[in-house]
Amino acid sequence: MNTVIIDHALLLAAILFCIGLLGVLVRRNIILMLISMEVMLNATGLAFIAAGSYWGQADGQIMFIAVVTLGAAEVAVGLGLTLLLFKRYNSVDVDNLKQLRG
Amino acid sequence: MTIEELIALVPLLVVASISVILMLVVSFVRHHRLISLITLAGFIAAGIMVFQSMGQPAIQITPLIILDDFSRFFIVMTCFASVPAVLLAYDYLRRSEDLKEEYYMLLSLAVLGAVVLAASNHFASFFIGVELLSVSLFAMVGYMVHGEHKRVSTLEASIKYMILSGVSSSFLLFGVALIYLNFGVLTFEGIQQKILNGTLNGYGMMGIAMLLIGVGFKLSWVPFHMWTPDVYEGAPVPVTAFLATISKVIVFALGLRFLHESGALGLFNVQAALAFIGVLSMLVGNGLALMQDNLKRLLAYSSIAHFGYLIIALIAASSASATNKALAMEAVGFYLVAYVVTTWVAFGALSALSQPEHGIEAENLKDYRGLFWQRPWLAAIFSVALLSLAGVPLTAGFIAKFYVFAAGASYTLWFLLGILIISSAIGLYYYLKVIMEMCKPAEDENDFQKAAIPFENKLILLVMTAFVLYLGISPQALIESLNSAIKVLM
Amino acid sequence: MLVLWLIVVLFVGGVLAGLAERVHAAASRWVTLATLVVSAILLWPLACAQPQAFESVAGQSGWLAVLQWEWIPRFGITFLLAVDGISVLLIALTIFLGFIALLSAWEEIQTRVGFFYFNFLWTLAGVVGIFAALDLFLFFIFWEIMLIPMFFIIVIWGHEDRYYAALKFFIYTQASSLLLLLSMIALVFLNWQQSGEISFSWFDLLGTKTEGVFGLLLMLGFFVAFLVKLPGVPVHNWLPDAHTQAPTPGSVILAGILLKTGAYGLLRFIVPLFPEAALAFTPYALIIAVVSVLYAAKMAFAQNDMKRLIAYSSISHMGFVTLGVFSWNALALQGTLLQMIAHGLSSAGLFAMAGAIQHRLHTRALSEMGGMWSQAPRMAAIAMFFAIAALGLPGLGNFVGEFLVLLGSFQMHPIAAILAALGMILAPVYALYLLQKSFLGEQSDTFSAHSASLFEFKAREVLMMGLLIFGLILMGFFPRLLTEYSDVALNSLQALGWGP
Amino acid sequence: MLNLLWLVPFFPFLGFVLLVSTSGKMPKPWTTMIGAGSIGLAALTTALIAYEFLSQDMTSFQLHLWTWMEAGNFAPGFSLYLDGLALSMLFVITGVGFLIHIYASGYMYDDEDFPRFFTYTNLFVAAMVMLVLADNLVLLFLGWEGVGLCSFLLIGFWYKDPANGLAARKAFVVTRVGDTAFAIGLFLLYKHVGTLDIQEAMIKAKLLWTEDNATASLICALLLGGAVGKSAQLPLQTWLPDAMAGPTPVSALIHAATMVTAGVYLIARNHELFLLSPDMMYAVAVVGVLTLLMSGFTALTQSDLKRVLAYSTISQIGYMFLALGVGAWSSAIFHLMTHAFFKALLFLTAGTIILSLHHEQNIFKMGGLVKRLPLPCILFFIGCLGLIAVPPTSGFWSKEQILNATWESSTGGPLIWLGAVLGAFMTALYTTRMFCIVFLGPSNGDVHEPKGFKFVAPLVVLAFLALVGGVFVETAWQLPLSNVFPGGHAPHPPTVIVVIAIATPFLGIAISYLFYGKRVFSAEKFANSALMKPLKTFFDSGWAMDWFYDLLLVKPYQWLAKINKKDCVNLLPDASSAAAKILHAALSMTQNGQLRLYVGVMGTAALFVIFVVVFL
Repeated sequence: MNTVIIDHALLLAAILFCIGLLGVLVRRNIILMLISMEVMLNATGLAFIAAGSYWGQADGQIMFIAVVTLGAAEVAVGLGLTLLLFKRYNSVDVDNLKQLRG
Repeated sequence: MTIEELIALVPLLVVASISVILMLVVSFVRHHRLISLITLAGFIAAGIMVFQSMGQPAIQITPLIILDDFSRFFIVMTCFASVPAVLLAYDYLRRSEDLKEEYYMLLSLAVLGAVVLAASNHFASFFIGVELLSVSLFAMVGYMVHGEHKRVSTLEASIKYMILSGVSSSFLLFGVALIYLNFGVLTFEGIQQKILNGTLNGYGMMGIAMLLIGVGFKLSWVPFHMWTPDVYEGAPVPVTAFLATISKVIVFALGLRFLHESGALGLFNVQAALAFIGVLSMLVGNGLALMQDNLKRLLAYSSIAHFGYLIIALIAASSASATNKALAMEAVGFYLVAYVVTTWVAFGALSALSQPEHGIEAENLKDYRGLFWQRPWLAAIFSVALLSLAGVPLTAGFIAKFYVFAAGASYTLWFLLGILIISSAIGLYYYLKVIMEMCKPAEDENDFQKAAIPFENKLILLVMTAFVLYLGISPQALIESLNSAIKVLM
Repeated sequence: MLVLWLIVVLFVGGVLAGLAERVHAAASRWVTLATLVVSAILLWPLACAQPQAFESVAGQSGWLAVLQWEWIPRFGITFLLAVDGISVLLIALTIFLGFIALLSAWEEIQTRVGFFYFNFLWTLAGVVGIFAALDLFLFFIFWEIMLIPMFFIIVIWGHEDRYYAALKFFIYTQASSLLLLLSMIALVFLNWQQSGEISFSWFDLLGTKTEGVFGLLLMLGFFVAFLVKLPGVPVHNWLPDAHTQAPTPGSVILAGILLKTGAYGLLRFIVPLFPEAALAFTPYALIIAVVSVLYAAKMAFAQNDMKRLIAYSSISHMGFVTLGVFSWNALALQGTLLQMIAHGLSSAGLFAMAGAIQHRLHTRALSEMGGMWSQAPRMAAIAMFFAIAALGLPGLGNFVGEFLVLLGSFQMHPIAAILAALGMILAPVYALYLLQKSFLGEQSDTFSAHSASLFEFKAREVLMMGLLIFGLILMGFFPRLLTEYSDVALNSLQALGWGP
Repeated sequence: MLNLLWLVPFFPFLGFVLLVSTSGKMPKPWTTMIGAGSIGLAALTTALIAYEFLSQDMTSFQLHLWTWMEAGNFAPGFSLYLDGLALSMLFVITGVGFLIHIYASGYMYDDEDFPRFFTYTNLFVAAMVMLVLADNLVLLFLGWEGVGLCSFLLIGFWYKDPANGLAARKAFVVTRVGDTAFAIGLFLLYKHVGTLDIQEAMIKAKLLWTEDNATASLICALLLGGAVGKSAQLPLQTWLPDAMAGPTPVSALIHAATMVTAGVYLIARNHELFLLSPDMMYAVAVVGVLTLLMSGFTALTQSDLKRVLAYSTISQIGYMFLALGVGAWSSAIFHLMTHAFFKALLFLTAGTIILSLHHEQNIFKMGGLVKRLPLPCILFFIGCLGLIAVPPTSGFWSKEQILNATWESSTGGPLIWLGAVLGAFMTALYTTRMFCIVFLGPSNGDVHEPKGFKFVAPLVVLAFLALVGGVFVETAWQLPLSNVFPGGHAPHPPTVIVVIAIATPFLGIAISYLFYGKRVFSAEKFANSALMKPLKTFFDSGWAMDWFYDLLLVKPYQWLAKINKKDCVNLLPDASSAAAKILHAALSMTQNGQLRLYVGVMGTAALFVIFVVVFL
């Protein structure tokens, strides 16, 4: 019974992870990319919680908190950069960023 | 936590406190030199403290932090290698218009992340360290976005780095989660026992794979290397240098510790994946660098290749024979040290010719035309760096390559060594191309080569060049300290 | 200790010569001259050493000036310098050609003089190091060290295609030397497994058992590196470019000395360290040798660029070295050594000649020369001499070398010797062609503008050429002056390989 | 006195060194003094040594100067070895050489490169003397190559004409082919007998091999290869006619009297080896007879005076080879000496004629010179008599011996003899033809006969030798040679054979005279007849050997050189650098700066790595 649940939880986490990755991949809007990234991070958080519950330990949840913190930090920096991006290009389209290449 | 543990932890605390102190100071007085001196003092103090404690028994401080000779070695290296980062940044910021002081906070946080990484043998500290380092770097890469002569590309580099790094962190974390699911422990050593017990299943394997992806991104192994050239090029020189040296080296050291302590290195599939990544890194890195005219990108590609070379030593570290294993680990250590000092020389020279006050960096090959005749010593020093990167004798890079050869040979990795030889030959082309450019007669007056080199920059160049040559001529001292550092892992 | 001083003097002299430019532009030359004189003086006691001064190292007799310092104990690497008769001769050749190259550089090098002589002396130091180093690691270090200054010499003072040539030169040699490094390390590890001691010393590695495919591969690593430097077909392509593009003193050093390091490597390492593998490989090595001799001779004939022609002739001549080494009997070995030295002198002379002509005509194209004899009979006679030396005329050094190699190799491998002897037919074809196109025939327009007095050799050049000519004639008639040195060393070396 | 043997090569060498070191700055008389004087001194020394040698009834004398090279057991010395054979050669070289030098000092006097000429010839004499005095084959090879070099230098003496350069190179390379065979022969000899010292090797060879040994035959064949190269015998004779591009004294000295006979000397010197191989003896005889026939036919068609003489030289050396092949060793050397006399005379006289006619060499533009150049005519006539072997000139004595020996020898026989007699007939034919065309008939053009001691004295001496030298050698010189060569009874073939041999030349003279002297028959008509014309062209081209070699060797080699001028091996580095550049171009397309591509690559790569780790 346990294993089935853990597999399901993991499957969900994996699906979320892939959705997030696809989001980063297909979106051009940097804000949506950041959101997709958050989805990926939260997928990992889900996986941690599932694993923690599987082992009956608190470690998984502690890690989840750390993950959430990271997400916040990244988004904080990310939004700051988004502002600058918008200031410079009057758009939040990351496809504007193609100066560095070769 | 005992008092001994606390004392042992002091260097880490010192590094951690730098950013706090800086914040406090800045709120009272914005004094660039003072700020930089505080940062410098903090790094040096922490470095000296750890250096003093080398050779003492290992101390496990909470499950998260371990201070053994291996971590001490890399902490010392981080602290001392951060000194030029401060000096270079001081020089660079002094000449640019942006806010200066906050940079040092970011830098000290990044160094803290690196120090934590070096001392981590638990996934939680691993994760915290990596992210501390990365998130600070996002901001550092995009630091110079203000001012009249700002570098427009910093923003682009920063965003690219942030997004890609975020994705890679997700992989890394998902991997950790899967590993945790498989084994139920988060310490490296705990995993080893589980693997030996045969509890490894598909989740664990997938976890290790995703961990490799995360680490591979930080080390810009091919095929996770895409960010490297863009970020190297876009970031200001001091940040690029930091990114190229400390952030990579520490992640590699941690990767070695993880792969070794967890026993994952012994898994055939992991070795196969590493070998595959190694071959790709060597060939693609050098292939991309081949006709590159932008020096920062060139160094980025070359670093990709160098971390590909290191994979050979990494795989060789899985050897069952203790002597060969020690050899391979020394090889890794030596290579990292050599790479750091050499890269500092290279970026020091790059910075010496840059003009941040105009938002210009000497990154184009043509900026170096005739440098030998305008500034012979600078050109000579830069050549030493390039030759060291190319692995020519009497430089640290040669001994490092020699070590990799030895490690590879001891583990009979002939195929990988063959690729190493081929890609080294390709690599020679672009290193020599730069040297040749410096030898060509100067066409017209080159402003880049006229400006005086600041004292800090000279200091970095001289000291690091001395190191490169010293390690190339007399490597025994470093070998011995490495030998004692890796004993704890055996 | 003397050898160490010799190397140190050259290194320090190089630095001083580099700095001397700041005092006076000409000062570098004189510092270089002084350095060479000092090193010649330092070499003197070695050259005069009596047999009783010979030491025996690890069962190998005939060694002089043995010096062994700890260096990197982690790998059993020591700073091991020792010379035997072979090394002394080659070091003497190096210093001698140093003088020659200095004379040829005297007027040709007018820009960045200090840096030139710095590179010049460092190359020589590296080469002396190669001939003296008996620790494989140290050998490798010197092996690489000499490349960099040579690279600079080509890049900075070379001719029109210098960048391409320099890159090719460096990449060829460096890539192959990585193979050498890998093989060295593998050999050391093999020895480590067998003896329990890790050591890079040549003496310690002699006893390593290197049978089987693995031994063959190790030997190939060494062989390829040396073959590239030698060079032998099919890895010779760097040489025509490098020689052609290098400035005259650069070509002189390249042809005269640098190629000899490859030959020395073949002599010192291949058969002694890998007797079985070398024996198994002999047929292929012989093919390479013969093809080098014939193919390069053919290529030489096809060239219009004077220096390229000479460069190919060098390849052809060095094919005899491969042939000699893989014959490994007393005759062939002695011949190999003599061939190395004689070729050093004759090719130095030819390149100095080509350089002198280019200096005057600003072209190396044979099609634009012709009939220079009437303008410059002295020059022509000297050119004639070297062309004749190159085609192996008896009475000159090259003949002794070639003849002994062929005679020796015929005892072991008659077919290969016969085929290589066909080189005797092809050599005059290109050598006389060279002569015909440059000095004989009708006078070309290119140099009718030059007055005879400007064209003819000056005293400095006559001195330079005279020294070389003297050396070649001396070798041709009294080769025993040299073989007396190398006898002991070659005999003990020969004992390490397979017997006849 | 004998210990001063080294002076013989030393004097010419000293002359060479003196002339080189002054690089032509000396006044001309001094140059003459040194150039010709050194040879004179050498000749004098030779005479003194010969006196002592003969008066003491020595068979051989060895002088060790120094050990040349040393490796293992191989230690050839720089040693001189004198015996009857060497002494005979020395006389020819220094004696005839001296006369030619005197002549040359007049002939070349007006040349701007007068000193250079003597530089080369002195070196030549030194090398030639070393060749004959060498006591080992390596030293012999030194002289052998040395004379080849000087031959090259002197053929191309007038370097401004590229044709001369070509002829010189041809001479060097073609003889070098033979030299290479020679060298390989040495290697083989050393491999089996372990020494290259001639006397020692001969003794060992006799102990080692019985008659008809294959190895011995092979060595002989290789030595023969060297000999045919140097002596311009089939199939390597093509260089000699072209070698006439050199100054005429050179043709006399090198390409008639001395160097080209080195091959004869080589075989004679190693006769003990050849005696072990009757097959090779036979081969030598066949080579000789074929060469003499071939060149006889060719000489008949030539129009250049010197080329006629060149082919006659080839033909006469063919006789010497024949003599060697049939074991008539002394006769071969005998003929070598007499040939040196009359051929040097012919060449030098031809030189005078050519000089008189302003360097005109075409015999058809001469004619009627008998009245205008009486003295040269007489001298040339004497030379022709010697060449035709009219009794009792010197040529008669030696040729008769050879023909007689051929008849009787086991390696000769009637067929070979017939060829030789036919050759004698041809010799008479073309010699008479040449003489008639040059001296008889209508005269055209004016002449300027060079006068003076230098032009006359050497010729007179040579004419004397050509006339009576044969008798002297036949009688007085048998002893020294018989010490060298195995003795045997003098050949006595049937009288009719002897008579035929003696009579044939007269028949030749008569026919030729009818054609060219009296012009009873028209030579032109005969030559232009449908049957003869292609044959004439064929003979004229030297039996198309040049064409054949050109097609077989020279053209392919040039073609090979031309198509591969850029060195096809270069493809290797070029292709790898191109591949690296393509790799770079392909890879840099991935670095297009698009963030989303980077993420995509990363995602795909992640899948791949996971696949490798988990499922592999």
